[in-house]
Amino acid sequence: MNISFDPWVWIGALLTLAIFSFLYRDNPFYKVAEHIFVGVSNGYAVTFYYHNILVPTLFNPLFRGRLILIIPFIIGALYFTRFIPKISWLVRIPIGILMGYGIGASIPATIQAYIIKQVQGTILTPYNFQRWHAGSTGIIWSAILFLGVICVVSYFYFSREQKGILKVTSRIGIFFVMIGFGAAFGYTVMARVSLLIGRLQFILGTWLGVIK
Amino acid sequence: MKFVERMLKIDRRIIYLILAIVVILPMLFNVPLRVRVMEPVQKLFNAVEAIPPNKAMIINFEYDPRDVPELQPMALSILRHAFTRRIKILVLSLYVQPLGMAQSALTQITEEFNKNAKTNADSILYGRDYVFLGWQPPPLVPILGMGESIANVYKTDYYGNKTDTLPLMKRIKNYRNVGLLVSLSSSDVPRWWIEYAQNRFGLKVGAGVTAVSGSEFYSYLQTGQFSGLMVGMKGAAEYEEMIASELHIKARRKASESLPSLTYAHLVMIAFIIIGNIGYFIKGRKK
Amino acid sequence: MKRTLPLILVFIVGIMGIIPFLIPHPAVQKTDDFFRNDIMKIVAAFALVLGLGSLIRVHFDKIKRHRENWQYSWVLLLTFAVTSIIGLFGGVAGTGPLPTHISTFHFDIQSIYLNVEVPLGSTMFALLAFLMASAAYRAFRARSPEATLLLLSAFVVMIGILPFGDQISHRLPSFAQWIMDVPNVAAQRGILLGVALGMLATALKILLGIERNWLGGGGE
Amino acid sequence: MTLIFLAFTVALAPPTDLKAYDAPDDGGGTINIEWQLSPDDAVLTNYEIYRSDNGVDFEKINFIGNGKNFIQDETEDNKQYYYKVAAVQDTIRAFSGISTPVKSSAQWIDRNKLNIFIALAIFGFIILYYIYHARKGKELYIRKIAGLQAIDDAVGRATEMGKPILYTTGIGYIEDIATIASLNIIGEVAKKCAQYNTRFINPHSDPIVYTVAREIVKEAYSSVGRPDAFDPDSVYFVTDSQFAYAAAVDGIMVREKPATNFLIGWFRAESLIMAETGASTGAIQIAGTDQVSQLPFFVTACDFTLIGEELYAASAYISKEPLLMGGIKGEDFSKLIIGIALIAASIIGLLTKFPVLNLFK
Repeated sequence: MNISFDPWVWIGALLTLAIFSFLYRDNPFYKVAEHIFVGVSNGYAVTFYYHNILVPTLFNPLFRGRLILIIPFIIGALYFTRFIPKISWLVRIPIGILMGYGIGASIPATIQAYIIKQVQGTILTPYNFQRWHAGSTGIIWSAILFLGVICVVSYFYFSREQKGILKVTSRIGIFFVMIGFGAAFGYTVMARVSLLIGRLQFILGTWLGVIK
Repeated sequence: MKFVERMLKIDRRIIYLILAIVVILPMLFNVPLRVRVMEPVQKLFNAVEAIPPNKAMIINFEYDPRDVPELQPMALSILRHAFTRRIKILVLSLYVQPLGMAQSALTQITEEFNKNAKTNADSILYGRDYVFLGWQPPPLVPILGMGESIANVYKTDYYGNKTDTLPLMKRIKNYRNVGLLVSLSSSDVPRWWIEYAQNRFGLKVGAGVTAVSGSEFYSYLQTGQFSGLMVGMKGAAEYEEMIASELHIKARRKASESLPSLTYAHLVMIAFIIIGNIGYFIKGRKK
Repeated sequence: MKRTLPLILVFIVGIMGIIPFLIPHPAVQKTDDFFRNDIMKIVAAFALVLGLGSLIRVHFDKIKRHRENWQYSWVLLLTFAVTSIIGLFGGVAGTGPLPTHISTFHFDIQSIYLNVEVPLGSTMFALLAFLMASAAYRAFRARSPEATLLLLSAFVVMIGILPFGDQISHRLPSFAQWIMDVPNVAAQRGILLGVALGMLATALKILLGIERNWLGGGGE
Repeated sequence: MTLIFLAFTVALAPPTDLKAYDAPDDGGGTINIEWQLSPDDAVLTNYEIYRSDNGVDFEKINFIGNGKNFIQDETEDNKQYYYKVAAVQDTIRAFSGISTPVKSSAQWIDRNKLNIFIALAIFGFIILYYIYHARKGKELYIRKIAGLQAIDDAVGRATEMGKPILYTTGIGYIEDIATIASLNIIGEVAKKCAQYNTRFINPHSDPIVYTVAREIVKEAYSSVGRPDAFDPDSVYFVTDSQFAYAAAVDGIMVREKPATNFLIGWFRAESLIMAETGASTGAIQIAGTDQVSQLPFFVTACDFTLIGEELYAASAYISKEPLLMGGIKGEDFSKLIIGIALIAASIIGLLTKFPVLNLFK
């Protein structure tokens, strides 16, 4: 039993306990921890945005005469029009720019990552069979995968009532989905418990020093 | 009936309490749990064994205090393995935070070995058996530069010695003298070693990663880009199992000691799921 | 005007977002670079002010009207103020004009981050170990075929990845892995394909101004 | 003496047929260099790459481990370069022949990406075609979506219990489609809250999403003729830190005890933290996200979950906007095409030697 004397360790430990106490019920300790968390994270955000974005990418270059940066400066400033009712609609300009660019850029990315790549991985070809490193059974696995994908997609067919063949396939589809979800859930448990063990080692070891 | 009702709605706090107990208790007694070693870890162990005597191993520490419970045990095992087999070690980080982790691991293991070393020959000496190269930003500079000359990238080591004066560095010039690189990381770094160091210089790469990031890395093992892989506490425990059974090293097995907590946590969840279902079925029949 | 101008902007900027994928030529890539690394970053950074404005107003209001738990709003506002001041004037590395250590005790922004935000964050994350347990207990009941499958596959995987699952049968771990690799991947792919088409449709609707909900109310 | 010298030079076989050419489909500034490995590859230290702009005096510009026969060199566009490669063993070098002169240049089209844009053209056309049709007032059928039926009852229930409704759009940005879909639903939920006069709580983790949501909710209240009922503090920003946000939402859930929690949008690991806390307060929970990794947790912890595309469908369905509904019909038709493509490609892949996978790089 050799307890820590580092004030930061104490702060970290007390905050940790405060969060855990929430599992029993909401209480003043949790409330304090929660409000500290929100306060500090916003303070850190302010620091980060100022020192790591505004200063290096806007102010410094601007004062070094990179006048083109006045454009983003003005666009950004338009956010503040929100507080001026008469011209508050101008706030749509910076929002529109961020959203438009983000969405535009996401279109090809989505098609590549979510459609083309997924289709490529599903097609039944000798190459895809070997990918399993499962020898002759590879073909069966690919076939199951193929069937599963088709059925799951059919579950998301909205513009027809789920009758007849569509009813069958979408039912199989939802079975695949449920198996997948269950597996993903079970697989995650170990990762989460590891995190818990990590926190407990901090409490019992670093702070209290009851375990080595 | 009353009892069945209770089976169906157990207060969550009871579940939490029991879970907490089964996780904490084993931590106090540190009884290691034996595991069967799975292929990914077996491969990594063999890869380390296969390092020829004239080549060194690079250990890349790339984790911060958050990941110590999962990754530090891996680091200790790898170091123990290397020093027992007299494999020369170079230690480095691509970022500054992990240096502390590396330092503490090195001190612990070197003391552990030198404690019962009698002659100069069988003790672990800095500069002869291992070198702590430290940190040299930006990340890509060392990853690529060490392909030509390690000493040029790290002019001085972590302690400020001129690298080329260290006896070990006279023999270990670049990746050609490196048998294996093991990257212990919770981030993307193991991928970089493959993309740059392996694709360009054919460097063998192994990795130890956290359970959270584990699933992303399995594919690299399948394609053979990783010579071996440790995932989470279980992976670390398996490696501890290897050095205990193969090299007969008697040492703390921190990861294996966490396994009981992991296992019991799973079992508790499973138990409660079963209880819930039993209650559900009995009730179903009653209706 | 108040609606058309933003809509036109969205369309133009959207196209600017798409083409760099197809055209590697520097003429295009360099403009895209400037757009992404300068304009976007800066514009996004300014937005934080809107958020903080709201946060501060809400909590001062709470304090003023003595709403329930108003005392804690002081905690929030104070920690926020202190952290910001230390961060802004103490500098990222604690090298700013404001002194950030008393003898050996450092309270620069990084130490605050590492010793306050990180423990809080990882503890919230660790709560999941408990929450998964209660969620599983409540939800994993064999009510329907679907629920049963959910329950069973969770079971197999949970046991399969444990050392003790391996003692039951050497097949179990590989079976668990199989579930992860085949049915699980099939489900994810199926969902992703649908998601992708939905994203594509929504994206097009936004860029073409068919979907203009985001403009909110006010002024034609 | 000369003998020994000769002995050295013949000792090592050089790499052969060296090819240097402008890297295709790139933004210029790169030349690809290829060669046949030296027969002595196994014993080499590495290969050294030499460059010259006049074909006479070469300088070493790069090197690469043995076993490798390809490297890229950064160059100035439209400037002529000559290359040669040496097989190196310690101090011994065996040079290949000199490459033909080559210039690097930028291309205007990346052909590897063409398939993406073909797909974009096809699907885009289909979707827009159906939207256009819908505009002509064609009646479109969309099957029931469980989560949606629930929304009405949810608000009603809250009113009866005199409890508020909590709505979170997750931690996504405004350009995340899931966020946008969520913002379509939030308007409708807000309208109902305005009608039933139910308190509406809407904390945010992104300042821009917050700004937009605020406008939408405000609009919703005035659209049902109760602008006065809109409480400006009901829509507010908390923090952009993932877990701090989760902590705050948890706090709201246990203190305000909402009758219904809507968790609809873009989520990461905090999804279960919020969903399970909400469940513990006995609230009805309606979740929806396109984040496949988080769906398992929503499905376990919530009463209704909009899975992936259902979320988008919902946002169109709920607004009853024919234009938005048209999109869904288009998506369905696109699914048919994907299915057909999968089957066709598989048949080709199974029966022929045609490298069908390369169509989907």
